[in-house]
Amino acid sequence: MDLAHSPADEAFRAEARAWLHAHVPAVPLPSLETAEGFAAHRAWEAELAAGGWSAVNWPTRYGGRDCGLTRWLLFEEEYYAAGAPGRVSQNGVSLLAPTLFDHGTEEQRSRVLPAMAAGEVVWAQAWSEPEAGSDLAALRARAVRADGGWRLSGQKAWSSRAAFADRAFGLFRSDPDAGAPHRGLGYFMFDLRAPGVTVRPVGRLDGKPAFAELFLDEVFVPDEDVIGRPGEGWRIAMSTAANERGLTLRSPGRFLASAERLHALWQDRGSPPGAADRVADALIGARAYQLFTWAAAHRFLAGERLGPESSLNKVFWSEYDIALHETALDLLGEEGERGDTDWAERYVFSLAGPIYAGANEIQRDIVAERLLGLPKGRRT
Amino acid sequence: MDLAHSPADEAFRAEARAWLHAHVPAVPLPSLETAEGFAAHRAWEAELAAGGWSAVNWPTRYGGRDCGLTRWLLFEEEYYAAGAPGRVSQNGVSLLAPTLFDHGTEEQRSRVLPAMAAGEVVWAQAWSEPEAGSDLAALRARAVRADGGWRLSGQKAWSSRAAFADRAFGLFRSDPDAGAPHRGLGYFMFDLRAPGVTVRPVGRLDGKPAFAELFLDEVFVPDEDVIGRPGEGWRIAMSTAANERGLTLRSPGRFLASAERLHALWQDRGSPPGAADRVADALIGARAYQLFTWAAAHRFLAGERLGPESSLNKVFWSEYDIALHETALDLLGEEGERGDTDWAERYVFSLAGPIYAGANEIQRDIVAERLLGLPKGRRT
Amino acid sequence: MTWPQASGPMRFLLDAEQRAFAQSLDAMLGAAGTAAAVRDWSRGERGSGRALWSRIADAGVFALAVPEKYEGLGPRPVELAVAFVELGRHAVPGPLVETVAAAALLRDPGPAERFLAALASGRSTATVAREGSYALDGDAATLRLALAADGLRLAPGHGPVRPSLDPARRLTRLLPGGELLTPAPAVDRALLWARLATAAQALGVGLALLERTVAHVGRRVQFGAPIGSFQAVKHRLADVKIALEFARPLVLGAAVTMTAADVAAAKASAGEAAYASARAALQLHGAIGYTAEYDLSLWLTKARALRTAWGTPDECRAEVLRAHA
Amino acid sequence: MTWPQASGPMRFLLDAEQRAFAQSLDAMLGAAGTAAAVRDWSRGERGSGRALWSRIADAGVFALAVPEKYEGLGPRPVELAVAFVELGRHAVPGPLVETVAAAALLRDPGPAERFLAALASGRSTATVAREGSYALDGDAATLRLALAADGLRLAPGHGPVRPSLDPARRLTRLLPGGELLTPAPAVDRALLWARLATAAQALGVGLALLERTVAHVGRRVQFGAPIGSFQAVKHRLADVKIALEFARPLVLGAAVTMTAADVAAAKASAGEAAYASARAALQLHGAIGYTAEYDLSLWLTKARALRTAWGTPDECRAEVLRAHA
Repeated sequence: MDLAHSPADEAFRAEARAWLHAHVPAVPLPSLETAEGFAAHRAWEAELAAGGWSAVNWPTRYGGRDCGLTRWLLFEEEYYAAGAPGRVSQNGVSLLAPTLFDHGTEEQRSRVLPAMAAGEVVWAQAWSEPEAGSDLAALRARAVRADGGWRLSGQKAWSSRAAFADRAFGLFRSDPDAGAPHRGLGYFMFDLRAPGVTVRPVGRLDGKPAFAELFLDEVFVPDEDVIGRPGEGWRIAMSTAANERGLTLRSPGRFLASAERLHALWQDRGSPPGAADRVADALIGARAYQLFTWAAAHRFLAGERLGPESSLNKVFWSEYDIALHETALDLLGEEGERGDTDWAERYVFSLAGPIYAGANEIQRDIVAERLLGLPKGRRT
Repeated sequence: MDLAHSPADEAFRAEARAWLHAHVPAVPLPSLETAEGFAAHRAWEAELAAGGWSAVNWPTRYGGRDCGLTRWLLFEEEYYAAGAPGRVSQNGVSLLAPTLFDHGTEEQRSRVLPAMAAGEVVWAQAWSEPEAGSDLAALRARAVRADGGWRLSGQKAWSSRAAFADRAFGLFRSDPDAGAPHRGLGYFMFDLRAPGVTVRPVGRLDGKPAFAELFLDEVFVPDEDVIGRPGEGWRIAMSTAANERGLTLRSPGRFLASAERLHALWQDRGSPPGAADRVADALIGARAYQLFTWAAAHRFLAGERLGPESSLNKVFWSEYDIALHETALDLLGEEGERGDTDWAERYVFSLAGPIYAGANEIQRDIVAERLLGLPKGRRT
Repeated sequence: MTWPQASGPMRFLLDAEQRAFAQSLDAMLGAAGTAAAVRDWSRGERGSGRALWSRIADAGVFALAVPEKYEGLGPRPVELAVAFVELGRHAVPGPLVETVAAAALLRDPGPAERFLAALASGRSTATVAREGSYALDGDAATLRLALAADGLRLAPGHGPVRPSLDPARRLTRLLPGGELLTPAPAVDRALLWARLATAAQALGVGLALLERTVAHVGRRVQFGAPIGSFQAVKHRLADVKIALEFARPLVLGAAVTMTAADVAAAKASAGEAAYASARAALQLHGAIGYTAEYDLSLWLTKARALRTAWGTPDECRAEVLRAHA
Repeated sequence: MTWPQASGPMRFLLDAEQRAFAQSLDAMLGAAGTAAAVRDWSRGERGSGRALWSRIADAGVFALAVPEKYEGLGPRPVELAVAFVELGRHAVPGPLVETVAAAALLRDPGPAERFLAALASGRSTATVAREGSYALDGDAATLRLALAADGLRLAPGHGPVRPSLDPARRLTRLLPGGELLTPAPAVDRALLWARLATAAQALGVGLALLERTVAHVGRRVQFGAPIGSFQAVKHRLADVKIALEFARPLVLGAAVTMTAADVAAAKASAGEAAYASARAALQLHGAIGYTAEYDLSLWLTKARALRTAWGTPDECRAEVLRAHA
């Protein structure tokens, strides 16, 4: 084993750092969950893209640098260490793009990815429905065959970014007669401004419209916007979901930066010894997550498929993130009650972690049944 | 509401304190889980009894003071605050005696209780069996009708005190043909030295024989040692089990004294600020447990039946006790590894808390289903 | 076993009158439907909140913190704690605790004569800020009290309103200067009353969150069964129940003794239990619980704010240790 | 997505040789049936433990801590960590960590020439005590090293044996005086090696406890079903799994970097994870797990002891913060 990076990788890291140092806005952008902030974050995506940093691990022909997994991890460390803005393109870059790489056509990739990389088209996800939270097999929104495409109807919930985004992707029931409930689903991309789409922004706990409800009424989607074969949406989505929980949704760089911020806050507050254990645990946890991710990345590069172990990952980072931000609010004392600080924004964001991308209860079931081999049960 | 005690109650408390001050051994007795310690603790029971303090809440005719619940709570506070020895008669006093008060005959009470109060007969419990942990309905040891009594056969496990005690009490299947598995059980008292009884002491984690396995082979028990009607053992035991988890198994005095000891240890160690929160939580938890118990006691005195809420109690004190002793071992640092200290003894004892008297998993099921009204499920 | 009756005056149960008081508040607030008033208050619209305030005052809640000779019914901390549990259960907005703290501060004859009757009757509302602290709802209170270095002052106004994590709480700084009401206010007493009221309010918030979550998990079906039948869900809610039920006697006990240690213990314990209830409520509601428009959010955000208001858990723990030394 | 290959030398996987080393140790210790040796050792009977020690030494474990020029194979901390995970998984008794610490201390040419080859080959065993600390198994070690105020001394003997919470660990004080081996021993290096080895051993103990508990709950039936199918049981074991799987890369990473912060982080994390595994194992085994005669106890008690050995979690956290300042 050897944890040192090659001189070439370190040179890449230095290049990223220098670019970020020169370009990261001195004043934090407004929250990306507001119209103003969304626009500012979209402009930042364009700036990233102009520098070639918006999707570093993609092939160059789609706007990336083809830089490999190690350098992607290094870039992410530098990105968050620099205090750079949150990525409004996250849904597209982390969820849709991997799906297109694995299951899309070359035409789809060429059409969708460069615009995504440039921040010209921002994507929302449209997974959930009101009655189907972590239970994707219960989806009811439907796709009906039409001339040259499909017509989507139904309701989607908790669609993150949808309040301000351009397009969305999600599963719709394309064959209601399929044998099992998780069959007969298609994976569709659609325009949020198409006729028949109603977007109702929904405020999260602090009132900011971090997601939306989508009402679709016979929304036409051409065949070119179906990913894979209709009926295979479940299988395609599962590979995306594994991805979502796996390597690319939460890079270690985020938590290393968060732990540094917490440590600095603790020092600013006079290093109160009563919080020393929690601050140390934040530093230790970020390091653990970094090393865990490196190990997973190297297994992946060695050809292993990352399966249910992504559930370990999901539970760890989501609970870590909340604990870290709770510690910060506690350190802030009365100031921690304020709703208009970066700490408050990050705290509220962290609270969603154990709920979305497969609730942690489900992840623990997966760990127990698939990694530990415990007997399946009815959960009740 | 009024938390002040009456002058008469305070006089009772002062009397107890003075007696304990004069009589509690200056040097702690050896562990009651050893032969030597057991004998010393039995002698201490006799000394308590001579002073009239071994069962203060019992009627005077059985060796008590008929002092009422409030004074019992005060006595317990004084007892543990004085650092007095653990009660080797605990099984008898807390589990068997309440059963006899509720379900025994006057003959049984007159015969059993005074000897118990005097420490002349020390009782072991014989609830569990190897295949029936928290699931009493699965009991298999049996009682077969004989001339003038019953013959008990089978195996009992985790019989606390049995390595050195005189007699035991427990449930045996007296009617194997009863309709439901929790019917057809009888509640029996038997002699641990009777022909047919084999006692195999079992060491707990630190090797001390804190309990034993009992092998019974046609052990004769006369009718006078059956409590209630055979077949009603389950119902009788349930009322005892509620008692066990309820008011009298763990008096607040224990935890108030433990919290004081922990606080003193923390101060001895220079009041390390990193442990301040845990020490404060120990003090707060002991106070909470005291006030909770007072409230329960007053509801009881007002005529309420204490039902499933004893499950709240059981989970709270058992987890509290472990957390407190873990904090102590952590404060002791390297000294905390030693196996021959009072702290170590109490720590090992505390570890059994969440397991016995109905495992905490079962208690949480009870809280959820009976206090919160959540739907029953298959647990799996 | 037949336990004889308690032999002394130590009583640890609410009496019939106290229970009736809690029930009547509960009924009144339930009928009033507080959620709409909370949302109005969050937007700075005061009408519905003021109407609610009047009814709470009419029920005698603020009078409990005011001595009888100033047209109050108090001081009666036990009844006050009982009332604040109900105010928390119904998520009532406004500077409730601060009005109680003001009543505890204004005990010199002059200021007492001048202000207390109006506080007791609900005609005026108060906010209080320690030095360097925020004054809750300083834009809404009719009386703004500042604990300055030289005593208690009637602040001449307030600075800009800052949002709290709880949208129903509006944080302001009080402007310096203003009339000096008393050079030696009873800060310790005010802190005690404020902490007690906050602890009781937090307990009520935690109880409401648990009630709503129990109802939700009994209804919500996933994987073919109500999620309330899943053992992991049951155990999480059982733990919340345990935390709340052990915080409750601390709150009531502190109201009886009114010692600094008991009140601090009650605040730490109720604050943590309510926050644990909020975390469980959010997790078990899932995404719907994370939305501002669903009423659960009114309690979720309040649980976080009350955890630190008038003494963070660690400040309260330090007080317990100080009293114990 | 098609990720290209890693572009640099950073490698974070054990190579085939390292994996084979772990597997051969596992097979050897599994075949040896360590439980009987642990029980012998607890009673002060050394024969079976010494035989086990020889086989471990023959496999090269202690040589990993000894430089090649002194007939060792090291220093090779990664392989040492890999080995100590296996020693922990099999609950091997004796002053394993202390022998490694001794090898890290004895690096001056004189003492190194004199002692290291015997430590590497398993002909001698060592214990080490910091000032005021206990020396583990001082009654069994052939070499007793005392870190005294004036340097490293060869202690002339040991005081009475005190029991540990782990019956397989015997705590002794070293007698003062004895030959001065070196006035400036490499205490920091020794601490680093000892902490790393303890962290790895604790990780192994935690893994073994989890394995045994998973097997138990799959077999044990209560209320008509294996208790491993109860969701509360599943989730508790899932949490243990998560804690162990995030401690593992810290241990291996620390072995690569050998920085004070990484080693301290690994020790804190592995110690806590192993202890959480022990708590879950005890609870889910129920009463049988609480008995000394059931083999689970060999790991349960060791998890508690290793949590504090060579740095309590809080000492390790303090080291992390110190390094980070």
